[in-house]
Amino acid sequence: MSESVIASQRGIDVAALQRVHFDRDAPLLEVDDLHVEFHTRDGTAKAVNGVSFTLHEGETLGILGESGCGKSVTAQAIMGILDIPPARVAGGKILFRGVDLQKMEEKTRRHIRANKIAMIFQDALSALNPVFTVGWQLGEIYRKHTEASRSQAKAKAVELLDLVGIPAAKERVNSFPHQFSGGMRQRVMIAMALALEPDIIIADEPTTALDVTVQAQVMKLLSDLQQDYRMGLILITHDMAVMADVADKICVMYAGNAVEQADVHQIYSRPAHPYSKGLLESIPRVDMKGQELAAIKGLPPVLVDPPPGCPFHPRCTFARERCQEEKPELYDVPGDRRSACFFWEEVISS
Amino acid sequence: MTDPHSLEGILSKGEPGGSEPGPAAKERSRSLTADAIYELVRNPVFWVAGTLVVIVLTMAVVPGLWANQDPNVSAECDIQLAQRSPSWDRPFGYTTQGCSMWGAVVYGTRNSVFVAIAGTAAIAVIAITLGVIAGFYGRWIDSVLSRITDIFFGLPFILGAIILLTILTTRTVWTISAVITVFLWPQMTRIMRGATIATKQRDFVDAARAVGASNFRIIRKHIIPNSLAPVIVIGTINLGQLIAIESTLTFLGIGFQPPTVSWGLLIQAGAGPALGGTTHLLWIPCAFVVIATLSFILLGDVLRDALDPRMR
Amino acid sequence: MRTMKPLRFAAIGAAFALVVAACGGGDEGDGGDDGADGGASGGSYITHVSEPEQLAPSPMCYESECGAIWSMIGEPMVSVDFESGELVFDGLLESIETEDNTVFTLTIKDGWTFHNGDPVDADALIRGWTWTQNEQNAADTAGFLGKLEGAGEANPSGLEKIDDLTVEVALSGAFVEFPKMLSFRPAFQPQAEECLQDTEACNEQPIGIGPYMMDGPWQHNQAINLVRYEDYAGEAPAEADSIQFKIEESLVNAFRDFSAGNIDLLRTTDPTVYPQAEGQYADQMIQEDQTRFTYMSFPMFEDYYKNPDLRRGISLAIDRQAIIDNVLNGIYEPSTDIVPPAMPGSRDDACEYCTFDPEQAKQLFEQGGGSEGDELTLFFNADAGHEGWVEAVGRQLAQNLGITFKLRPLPWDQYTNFIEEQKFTGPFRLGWSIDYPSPENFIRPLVDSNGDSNYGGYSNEELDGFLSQGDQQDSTDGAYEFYHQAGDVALDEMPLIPLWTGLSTIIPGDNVSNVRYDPATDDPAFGEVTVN
Amino acid sequence: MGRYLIRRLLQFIPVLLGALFLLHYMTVVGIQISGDPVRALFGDNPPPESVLAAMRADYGLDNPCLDRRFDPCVAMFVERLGQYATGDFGIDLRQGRPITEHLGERFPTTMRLALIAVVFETVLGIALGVLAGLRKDRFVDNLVRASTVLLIAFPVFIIGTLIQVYVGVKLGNWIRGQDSMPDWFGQMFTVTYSADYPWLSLILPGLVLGAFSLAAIARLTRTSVIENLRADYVRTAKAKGMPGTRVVGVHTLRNSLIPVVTYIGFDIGNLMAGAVVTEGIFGVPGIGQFVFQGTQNKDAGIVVGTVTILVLVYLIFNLVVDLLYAVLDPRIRYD
Repeated sequence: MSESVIASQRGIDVAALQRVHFDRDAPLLEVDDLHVEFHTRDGTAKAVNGVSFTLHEGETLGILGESGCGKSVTAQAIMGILDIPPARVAGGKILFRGVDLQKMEEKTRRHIRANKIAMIFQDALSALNPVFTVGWQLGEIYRKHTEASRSQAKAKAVELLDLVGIPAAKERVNSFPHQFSGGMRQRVMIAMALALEPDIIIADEPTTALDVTVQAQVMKLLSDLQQDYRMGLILITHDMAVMADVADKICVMYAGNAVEQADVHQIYSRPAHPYSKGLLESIPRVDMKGQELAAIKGLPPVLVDPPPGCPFHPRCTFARERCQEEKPELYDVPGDRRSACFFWEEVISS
Repeated sequence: MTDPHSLEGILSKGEPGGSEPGPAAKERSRSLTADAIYELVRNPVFWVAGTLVVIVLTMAVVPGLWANQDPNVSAECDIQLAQRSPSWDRPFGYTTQGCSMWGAVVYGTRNSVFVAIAGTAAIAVIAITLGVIAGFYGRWIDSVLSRITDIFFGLPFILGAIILLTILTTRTVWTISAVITVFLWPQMTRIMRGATIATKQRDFVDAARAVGASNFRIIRKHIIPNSLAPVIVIGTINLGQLIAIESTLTFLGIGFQPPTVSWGLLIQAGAGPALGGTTHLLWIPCAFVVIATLSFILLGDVLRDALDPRMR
Repeated sequence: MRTMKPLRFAAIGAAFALVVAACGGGDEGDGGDDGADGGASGGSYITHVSEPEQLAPSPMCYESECGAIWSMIGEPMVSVDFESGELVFDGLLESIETEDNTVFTLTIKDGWTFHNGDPVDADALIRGWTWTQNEQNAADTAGFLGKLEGAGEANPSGLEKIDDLTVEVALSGAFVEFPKMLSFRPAFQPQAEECLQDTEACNEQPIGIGPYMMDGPWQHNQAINLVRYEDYAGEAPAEADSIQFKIEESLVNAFRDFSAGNIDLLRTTDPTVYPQAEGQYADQMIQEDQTRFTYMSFPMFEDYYKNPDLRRGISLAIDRQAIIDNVLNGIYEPSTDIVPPAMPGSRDDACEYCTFDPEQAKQLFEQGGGSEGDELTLFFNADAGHEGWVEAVGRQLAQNLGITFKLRPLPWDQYTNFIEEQKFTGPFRLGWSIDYPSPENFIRPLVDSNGDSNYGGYSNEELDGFLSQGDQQDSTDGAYEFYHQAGDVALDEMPLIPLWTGLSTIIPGDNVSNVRYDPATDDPAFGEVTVN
Repeated sequence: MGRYLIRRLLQFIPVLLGALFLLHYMTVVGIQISGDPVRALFGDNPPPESVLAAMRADYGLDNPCLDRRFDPCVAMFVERLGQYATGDFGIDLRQGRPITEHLGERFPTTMRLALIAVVFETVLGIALGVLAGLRKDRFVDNLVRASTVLLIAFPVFIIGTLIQVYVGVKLGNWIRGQDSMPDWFGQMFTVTYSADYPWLSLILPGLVLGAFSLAAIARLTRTSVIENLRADYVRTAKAKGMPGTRVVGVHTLRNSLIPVVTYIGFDIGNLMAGAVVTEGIFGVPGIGQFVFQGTQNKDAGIVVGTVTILVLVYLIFNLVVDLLYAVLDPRIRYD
């Protein structure tokens, strides 16, 4: 149980957010040098190791990486829902409209969630509480963040379900999560995130568990709504294809580090980091039919005990001696992009 | 989940899903067994409980190692010393029959522990057999076996045991173990069935089937080894509980009978005098039952913690 | 679990019957007058019973709990002085006359009434006895009228009404102790017509003739309340205005309730709490020899036990006093006779082989065919608190004779089955308690060739002869002479080992006095108790 | 829900019949092996055979199948079922009163005892479990875990006997000896049941009876809370900005209590078994003691009748619990 949760206050404090002075001109979200550590029996794992990025209104930021690379931990750190302990934000800033969320009181920050930043989880079946109806779970947001009554909350829930395209919303509002299909459930999750019309939605692998056709529908719904509400969207996924469709800019993460940040077109056409390159090459392509797929060899490192130097070097085809001794910083690469590789030029040109 | 130690709930819920915490990668790199051993050797409770279990077991097998006065030999007892309180040269005092209390509890270990081991073993064999058959073959076999399990589950243990044990004229370790088995097999069978169903759905079973392995081979090579962990854990805890159950039955007068030496009999004999003030007749055998039960339960508990990564 | 069970239930199991007789000669005086002329001291007190099996009709009562109730709501025909062994006509009967000890003429005192107002006359007596002995009624005490001529039939020929207050009773053979037998209350009560017409209703609220009557129906598992019967015509004392018999689940409970002041008179102290009781109430406790004893019988149908020397050896190997002191809380006395010391006609030193002499024991044991390493199995009925001492006996046999032993506790129903089918393969425990105050009552049933309770299968013509000669004497003293000779044969041959006799453990509370142990009922004399 | 209900009821019937038959068979074999219970009632002085035969007929024990060892006596079973259906559970052999009448007298006492035990184990058990679960691996958690394991290792009869000796006698006598203490206070530490204090004198036995389940519930709640705290939907609730108390009190606890409620329901079986021991030790005139006395006295009427009713109660309770489970957990309901 997170200490913060226990320590937090009860009751509705709707006015809490009005007392915070948000800077309308500041970017929607700025993450600056974020460090998150996990304390485990085997030692301290650096799950997020100096990640920075900025998100503007109406923009979609994609965070790309294999499982265990720190994508979800970054998202949870932004939401402030990490399990503390074992997790701990070891450093860095998370600024929402110029306000440092870390310094905010928990009872205020609680209202940031859902009101300003909402999150969509990957497996809607387990992310929805199995013992309450979806209407109840949607309505709860209104009841606890506004002073809506039960019946008002329920009416709102029906509206929301309607909005995300669930047929017969009036009846379905009384159903339990397990009575929905996977796609419908994910729509419920999206509805939940949209409830209070937040400024930012963080979607953590929102379509991983779905069929390809449903995947497309859900992604379309998400990006349409984003356009309508002009929200910022952080899309976390390991799926390069989904990313290519939706994202404006991409942050590639590897072993807790941001290894490349760039515009979506740049990454897909000319990756500046061997890892991004590897990811791209492992996508099967029709025009390369008959050739062997280039999988990245090896496994991601153990976070408690990362290799010295560049964390990617044991798997890297470009690795030299230097990579084993020195950890590359994020180098600015022409075209407003960054790469954490000593030999980024070589990578781009290869 | 009728049993506090039941792993049913834990097992039937599948793999931990959802989040991807940092250290996950590390866990993958170590096998479950190695991990469990690593966990165990670093747990002081394991060493304490393990040592006690070893002591209890040696008392059961070679009581002569621990005490030199065997209450089964009448010449070792002197009725004139009956109920004597603990003193310097006899720190555990004397029993109601004038035997050394220490000798009596040490020599009484065998019966209690034997019933526990025999009962647990029999329960395990039945549970593995029926649980695997029901879980693996499913369909009507499962339905029939499950209903039979339910029927036995429908008789509360003590009530059933009371009826059955009063029928039996002679109550030996064998008959008592048998009665315990008759009423306690359903719980572990259910667990085994659940574990089998969970294992059956795993990929390696499909793989084995795909390469043409026979059902028997799949059960032997895949299902049983992969479902055994809960049986080991619950078996260990059961050992402790059966010690408690044996002494309860004996205390109720439907377990062992004198002149057999057993903890339950010592407690039964001591309960009355203890009300009158001769308390060592009560608390010494009670302490033995509790310590033995506790050490098996604790051992099972740490085993479970070690074998079940989800509880870490 | 011992504490759960009313200890007294064991009495049924152990074939303990109760004899109920009013107090003997010396005690009848003042108390009796008080009861008769209403000079009672008044007040009320609470004592306890376990839930009885059944209360009425009284012939169904052959256990201690309903016996306690009948000791107050019933009336004995006659009673017996325990000192002299003589009949005392302080009960319902005016006189008993006989010439041949076969036909007896009974005369009832005039003026007696049942608690419902009906007169007690010859019809009532015949009605009661007929019911008792009628096989169809399955009365637990039917055996007491087994010697009646035509016993078992609906209308036995042995009962004849002479006039309103006179009955002639004919037995199938001479029996000098028959009048004493009449002191046993439940079997011989006259019965009200109302009771026999609806025995179920009567069971809920029995109709007696004694100094106390039921105060409302039997409150199952709670209480049985008695109140003094104002039209009582007898002499038995009834000091208190009312007595409540609180129904206790166990004797341990009763003791707890007594300690907490909820009970005024504790009838018996449970052995398990005895040490505590002794510490707290040593001064108050009334400890008198009880009219019962415990013995181990040999299976004479087993070859191994046929040699008397072996049996003598086994008896001599038991240190009775050590077991009493260390296992039985010291509330017993070693037996010196086959008849308990409180009984008329008992003797202090009749039993030669009841002492402890390990050397002679071993010698006789081996002389009788036993040898070291033999395995003896001791049988006893389980769950009646016998485990401890039987094991101690076994251990002493093992120590002193070099044998090994096994214990076979059996539930009572299996025990009776073993008894009937003679399945015992080793010594088995039994107890016997008084039905009526005659030594014959302890000898004939246990060791006569045809004894009802001669479960060992012992048979000795000489002994049988002494008994029947005794029966035919016309005086008590004359009869005792032969009964003693019969006892001597038994004590020499040792078909059973007399072990010990219990002591009563009555504890009167602070607010009652005048409490006395009555050997005839094996209970306090409830009517004499005065409330302070 | 409807289909679930019907399926559950259909499963209930064979289980019920099976359990009743098992019970019947055990008692029948008991009579076949150890002999006639009617005969045993009379001890040493058997009445004539004609009387015994009449009694056997009265109690339905005259069936010749009772003479054949291990004969299941199916006809007798069918006859018995018919009697059960009319509410006739037989009579005891000693007093000849209907078993139902006995139980009617004893039921309130056992009910009070069980109620005290259930309230005690539930309230304290859940509280301790939640506390330990929330403070996993902290001092409170370790304390709760250690003490519950210890409690589980204590058989009920040992706790009962020890408490009777040390609390009931030693402490209780001291308290009762204090003039300043009111009488009712001393009754809370009573050694045996007292009809004058039908609740107070059951507190100590009730605590003893509930001790094992208290430990079990605390551990079950703890495990369940820990498991649910890391469930995805708890994270969702946090992401929805729910206050911590609500995350724990509504989202976590509601789910965590499903197995606990189930356990408490099934625990009725434990309580009945435990009552045999507890009521025995503390002399509580309840149903448990009745069963045990019946066994000791070899009163087949009591044992068969009472245990049958208890098994019925237990099975019906299980059914209710299963249905309750469906109410609590919608995933089951709509399967």
